[in-house]
Amino acid sequence: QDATKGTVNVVGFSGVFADNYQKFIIDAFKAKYPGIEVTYQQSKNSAETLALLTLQRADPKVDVALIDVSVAIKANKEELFTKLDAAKVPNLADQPEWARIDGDRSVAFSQDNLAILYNTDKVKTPPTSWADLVDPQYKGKIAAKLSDTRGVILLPILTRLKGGDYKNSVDPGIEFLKQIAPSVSTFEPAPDCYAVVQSGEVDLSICWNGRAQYLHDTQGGKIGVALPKEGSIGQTNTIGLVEGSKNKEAAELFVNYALSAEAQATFAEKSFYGPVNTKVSLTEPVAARIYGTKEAQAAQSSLDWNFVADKYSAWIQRINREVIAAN
Amino acid sequence: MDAKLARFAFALLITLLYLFLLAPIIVVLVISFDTRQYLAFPPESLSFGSYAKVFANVKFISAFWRSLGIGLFVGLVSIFAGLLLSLALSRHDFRGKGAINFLILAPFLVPHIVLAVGVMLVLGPLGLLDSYSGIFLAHLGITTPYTVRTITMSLMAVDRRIEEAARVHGASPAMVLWRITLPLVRPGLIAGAVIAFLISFDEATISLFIVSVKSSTLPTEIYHYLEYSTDPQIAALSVILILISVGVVVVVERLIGLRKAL
Amino acid sequence: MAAVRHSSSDGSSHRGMLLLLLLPGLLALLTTFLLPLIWLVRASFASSAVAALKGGDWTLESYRTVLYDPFYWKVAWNTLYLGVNVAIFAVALSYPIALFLARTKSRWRGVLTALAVAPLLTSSVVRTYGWMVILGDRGVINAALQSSGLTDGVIRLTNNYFGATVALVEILMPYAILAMLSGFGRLNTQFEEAAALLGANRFRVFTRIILPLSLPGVLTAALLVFVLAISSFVTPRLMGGGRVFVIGTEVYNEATVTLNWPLAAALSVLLLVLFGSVILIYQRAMRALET
Amino acid sequence: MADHHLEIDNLVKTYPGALKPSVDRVSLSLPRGEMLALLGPSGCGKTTILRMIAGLIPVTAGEIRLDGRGISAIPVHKRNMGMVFQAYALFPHMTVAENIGFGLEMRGVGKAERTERVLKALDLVKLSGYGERRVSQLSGGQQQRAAIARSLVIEPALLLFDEPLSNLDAKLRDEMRDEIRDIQNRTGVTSIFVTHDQDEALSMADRLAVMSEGRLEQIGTPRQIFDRPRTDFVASFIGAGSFLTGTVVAPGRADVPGLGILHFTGDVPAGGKARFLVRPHRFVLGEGVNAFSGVVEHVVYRGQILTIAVRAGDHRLQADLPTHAATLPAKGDRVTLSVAPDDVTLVGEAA
Amino acid sequence: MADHHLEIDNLVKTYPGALKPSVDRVSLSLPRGEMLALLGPSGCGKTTILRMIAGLIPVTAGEIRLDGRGISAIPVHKRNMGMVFQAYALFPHMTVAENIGFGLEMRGVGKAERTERVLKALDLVKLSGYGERRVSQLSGGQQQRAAIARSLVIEPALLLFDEPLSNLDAKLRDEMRDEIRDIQNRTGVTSIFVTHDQDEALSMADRLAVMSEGRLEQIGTPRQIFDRPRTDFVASFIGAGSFLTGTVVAPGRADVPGLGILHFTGDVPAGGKARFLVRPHRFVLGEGVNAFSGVVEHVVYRGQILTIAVRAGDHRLQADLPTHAATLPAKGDRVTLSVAPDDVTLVGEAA
Ligand SMILES: Nc1ncnc2c1ncn2[C@@H]1O[C@H](COP(=O)(O)OP(=O)(O)OP(=O)(O)O)[C@@H](O)[C@H]1O
Ligand SMILES: Nc1ncnc2c1ncn2[C@@H]1O[C@H](COP(=O)(O)OP(=O)(O)OP(=O)(O)O)[C@@H](O)[C@H]1O
Ligand SMILES: NCCCCNCCCN
Ligand SMILES: [Mg+2]
Ligand SMILES: [Mg+2]
Repeated sequence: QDATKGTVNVVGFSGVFADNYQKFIIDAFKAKYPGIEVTYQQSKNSAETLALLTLQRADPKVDVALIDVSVAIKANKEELFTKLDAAKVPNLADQPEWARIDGDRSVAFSQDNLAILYNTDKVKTPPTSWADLVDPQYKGKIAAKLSDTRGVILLPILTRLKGGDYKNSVDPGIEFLKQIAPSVSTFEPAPDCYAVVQSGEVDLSICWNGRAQYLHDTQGGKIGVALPKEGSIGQTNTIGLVEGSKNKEAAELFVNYALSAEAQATFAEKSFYGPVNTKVSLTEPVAARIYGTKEAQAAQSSLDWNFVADKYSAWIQRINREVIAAN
Repeated sequence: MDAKLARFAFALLITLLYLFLLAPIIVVLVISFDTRQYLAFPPESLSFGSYAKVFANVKFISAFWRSLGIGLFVGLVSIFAGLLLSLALSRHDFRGKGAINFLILAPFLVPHIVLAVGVMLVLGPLGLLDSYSGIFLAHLGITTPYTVRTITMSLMAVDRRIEEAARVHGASPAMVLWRITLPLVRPGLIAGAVIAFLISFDEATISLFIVSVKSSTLPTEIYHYLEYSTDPQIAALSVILILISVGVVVVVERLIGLRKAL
Repeated sequence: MAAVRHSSSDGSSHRGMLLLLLLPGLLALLTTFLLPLIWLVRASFASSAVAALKGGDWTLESYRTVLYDPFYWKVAWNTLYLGVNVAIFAVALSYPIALFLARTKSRWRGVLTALAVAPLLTSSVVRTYGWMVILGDRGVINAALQSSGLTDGVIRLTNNYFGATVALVEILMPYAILAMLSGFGRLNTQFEEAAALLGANRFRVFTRIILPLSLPGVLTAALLVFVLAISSFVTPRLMGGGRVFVIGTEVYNEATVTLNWPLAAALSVLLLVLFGSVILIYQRAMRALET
Repeated sequence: MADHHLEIDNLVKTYPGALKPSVDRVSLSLPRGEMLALLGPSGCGKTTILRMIAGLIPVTAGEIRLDGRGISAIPVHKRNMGMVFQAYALFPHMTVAENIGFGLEMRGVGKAERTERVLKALDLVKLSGYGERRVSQLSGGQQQRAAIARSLVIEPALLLFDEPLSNLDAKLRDEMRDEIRDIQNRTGVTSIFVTHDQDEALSMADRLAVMSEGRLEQIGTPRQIFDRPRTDFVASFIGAGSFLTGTVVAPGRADVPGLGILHFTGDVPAGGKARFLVRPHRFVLGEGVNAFSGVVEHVVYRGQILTIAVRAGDHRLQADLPTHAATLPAKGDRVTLSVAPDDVTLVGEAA
Repeated sequence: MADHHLEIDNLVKTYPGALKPSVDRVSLSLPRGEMLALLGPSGCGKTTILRMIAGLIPVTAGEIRLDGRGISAIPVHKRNMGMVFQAYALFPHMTVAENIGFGLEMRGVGKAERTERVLKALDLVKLSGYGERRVSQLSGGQQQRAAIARSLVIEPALLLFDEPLSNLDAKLRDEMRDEIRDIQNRTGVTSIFVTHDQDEALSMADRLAVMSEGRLEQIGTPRQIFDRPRTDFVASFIGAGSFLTGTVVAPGRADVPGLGILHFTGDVPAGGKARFLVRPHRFVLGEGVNAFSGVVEHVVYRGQILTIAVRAGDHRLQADLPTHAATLPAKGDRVTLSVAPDDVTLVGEAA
């Protein structure tokens, strides 16, 4: 089998991500390997991707999946992804340890940081700290979707802020959230955490950096992004080679490219997703837009995703019950 | 005097209630002419820009055609299955009729979100998620009860003696169906098809569970669009769809009357 | 009347014919309604999402979760409470409209009927956005109140239980109106005239004649609205600002966020049980009304 | 029952948007205790008059007086009228007793007295023991009696019936007629009975008011209406008969062209034209004062009577003959029909 | 028309699930060209018989023969029957001509011949020029004629009518009777006419078959049925009358307890009990052979006749008196009624 020929079917995130991924990763890959066709199928969300992979397990039609780390870990429990062979995917060597999940079944390739968005018309002094969320001037003017990955990432951040360790207990984080809760206008910002800032419905919103930066650039700067000085944690996207892929060789080439410093650097510059590959070095302006100030960059941390995946549902339940329902 | 006052008060009450009922639609209508990129009231300045954007939105347009196609096909098949069922139920006596009647009524009562989970679980292993056949099947299940109802109503309105007259005067059973029964229940068939179409065309809940990018319908496309943005485009699209639906409803009302249809 | 009951006499072909008539429709209902329900129940006994799809490894875990977790009791209670509130208000607000439509001889009756059900044809998601614009902190009502000087601060009308209730009431009113219109069969102006002749003034005609005679329609409408309200999820989620926890939102969350399909299925079954009991009560009530 | 009577004075009703009045200057008056039948073809305005009396629709012009007092300003629920509707309009959600007691309840009559009066009313209409039944558990005839009881129990100033018998079958209708007449006799309540059935009107009412296209054609006792119809319309609407037009040649004698001399009783000056009516029953077979012979063209056997049509001269005479006569004519027979001058009805002078 | 006649032999119909038969061993036969009226109260099985003849429902037992050949195995659409339904059952989505042509079309008759025969049928029922109308544009009477034409055009073996007149008003009903009889006479088609109206049956049919509870009570000419009813049921179903039961004391003389001696014509041996019927019309006012005097209890004026009820001894006699008599009795009057022995109907011997 000629590895440089064939088709790679990729399933991944939709929307702007898909546009950028097509443009900056897939097209570049195809320029390198003209013999390989790459199709990109958009999926509504990672849960749906997981459902798709589960249903196709006997006869996979998908070769490569881009998927949230927490969902990836679920998928790995069902052995939906295959362990990558370091010989076939040499760029694995450049990934940090935390990024090589479940024995290289899933590998992190980018991170989208949680940030505080603000409406530039109404907020003249941007917040600088997660603690600003309890500032009384924002009472009733915050949008915070907490009952998903956002909450799951915010909990360790706030726990650390209070001097705790999420692996011991997230109680400090929960307590912090309880302080923020009365200021929250909506826990279900509609349509999403960006638009409510854009429209001025709220002043602040806890949201993802990448898309906010993109909206800041394209929508007249109404949305400002504050990356708190205490640092953030990225919502981690992983890539995985589907177990039983019928185009394994070509797919391995694609995964290898996706993990390359070149690919990740380009994607970081164009879409402000934090790169994972240790060889990538970002220019200062790009780094600032992904991680914030130098101080924030230094404070940036990552999670033990296997641990978090295990707690995922429980944490969301705690947020729902102790923070939202009690509010 | 007293009676006049009472009548005025009642008219006022009805007006207010209508206002309440139509409030969100009125708001959507007004907003559809706004020029800002988000939904707010009142509009800053008015234009038809959003309508132009809707017609230029490739996703909406292609989802529209897809929904139209699925809706038409669902309507067609649904009246076919509905007609046969109605004929069996209204023209024959047999054991298990009660059970079948219940089975037809039941989908009215089961919440779509519950059905959606089940449909997803059934279609998944069959490889029918995110496929036309999948949506078609799912929609067929929720529309057939409606078509059975409208067609049964029409059938019941047909005087059995007219069919008997045809038989006595020499028409075989097939001829009676073709020449007498079908023409007479035509309003019910059309109404059934229209209702099935509208339901399919509007259905979001179940579709959201089984549809993805490939087979997205207009309602799921709207839902996903709304996940990331709310701008006057969505208001404009809604207004367009309301106009289409109202047009269709007027046709149904003309044909058989709404009350019987729903 | 008797003639209607005469069934086909052509004996031999009868059975085959019947089968032919029944088959396509039943097949459709089987695959798209009955099977999904059975699968749903099956999934509620599965140990994981994958098991829900593949089968095997049955457990009562999901039911244990639902039954032993006070949170779900709270959710069930919230759901009932929302359903009852929405049913009461939707029916109360729809009743005058339905009565008006049932009795008016106006030329506009057709148009007014169409207007009353037109909202039915508008995506409830879009209508929910309409309500957000109306009830929002900077929405129509708050703006009007403030500019008229009645209030100076923002009145929180949405992102809470109130907002969810208002939007659901409006969204379900067309169903209530339709159900009442078809349930008002016994209303007949002759009864009202007879009552007036016997000395009943307008008020008494209403309370003693119109109201009792329209009760079956009201009950049907209440049932329908209740059933639709307790299974709704988009509106409570969006209008409730995430604060309204009902079975519908939980099913959606478990099915699409945490991917706990067995739990989603178990919650759905709980909803079905709730449904079944309400429908039983309704049937009792109708029977009581009829005799 | 209260002591009063009803006067209707130049009553007019033009429905909104209608081109011509549905009731056109109708005047009549009812002595207390009388039962009047309002008779006429469909659409002639009978129901409209009844509804104006009841107050269900406003009058366009004219006046309705009860005991000399105008009642136009009194709203329906204070008029104290009893009305029996065509489909009875019994309240389906109440028992028979509740239906009957409704009017009393509205008048604030206490429970004890109400129960007593309802029982008496049930007794009056022979429904004792049916009080606790649901309306749907009554037969058509019983429903009617319940409707009458409901109207009577309030001791109405007037009892109005709008074709209460028209949806009963023939047998029950006959029984109900007697029953209504009987109840009306016993209670003495002044009543107006609307019908388009002449047989019903003739057999039930003290007087008949015959209407046509909104106008009152004639009012009188059944015999007056039947034997002395004042117009062609009344003559032909009430019963069949043969119309003859002739020139009066001498007092009590007219020359009917194409038939011969007709002897009649009545004052029409000689030289005038007059219109006559002979009821089929008034003809007898055989010679007599007015004897006309001709060929039997048509024979219909109807059990008690044989209806024949005889071509006599230019006329076709219709006669009802009792079937117990020794020999009955058959089609094609030549027969002679005669009619006594007293049995020739003078309908009016012809133009 | 084809040359045939109909025989019904011990016909039984028990509906599935029914406890007793709706039609119980009915036998009768029709000579060709005859019009038979099937008469009886509601639910007696008239329609059921008609539907079995048409083949719309299977027979439970017994046989139906046409020209001597059993037809039970022939399906409806091949039986070649004409049927006129109660509400006509015209096809509402077709024109009058299409309705009439339907049977021919089903028989594969070509378009040209069909058009011609439809035109002839339209002519026959006096609807020429109405062919292109929609059914809804016809009056009730015209609809009926169209329905008859639709049945006649296929030259049916039998023409069946199921109460076609029962939802017309009195005036139209009379006209339609004549019309149907006329068309039947002209075409000579053997017909069965179902009705529960005795007047209709008596005036239209050649013979009457009176049914009760699924059984055939009596079959005969109108006069036979009216004047010689074989059972109480027939006697009371067809026309009113006073029943008298007495012991025959001598030939032609019976002693009716509580009344006196009744003279009659008929052979009943002395000592036997017999049951008699006197039709109201047969009584005359005044002395005669059978004279009974009593007090008038009830008077109903009906235009041509006055119906009175007279209490004579233990009996209540009902009499119809012509209203042209010089003086008419009033309630409370003492009168003498008499009836000729010939007019006393012997219904049967009593138990
Ligand atoms: N509400 C109305 N609006 C307009 N015209 C009406 C109304 N009610 C009755 N009419 C007209 O008034 C005329 C008299 O009607 P009415 O009902 O009094 O007749 P009727 O004598 O009772 O007839 P029927 O025997 O059919 O009941 C008719 O021409 C009818 O069409
Ligand atoms: N399809 C049926 N199933 C069961 N019983 C029936 C059916 N049709 C008629 N019957 C019963 O058979 C009996 C005779 O009915 P049928 O219709 O022949 O009466 P009918 O003499 O035509 O009465 P009507 O004058 O009311 O039309 C009735 O008791 C009726 O209830
Ligand atoms: N179009 C935006 C895609 C964002 C990708 N981030 C993944 C988040 C899913 N939970
Ligand atoms: Mg009337
Ligand atoms: Mg019948």
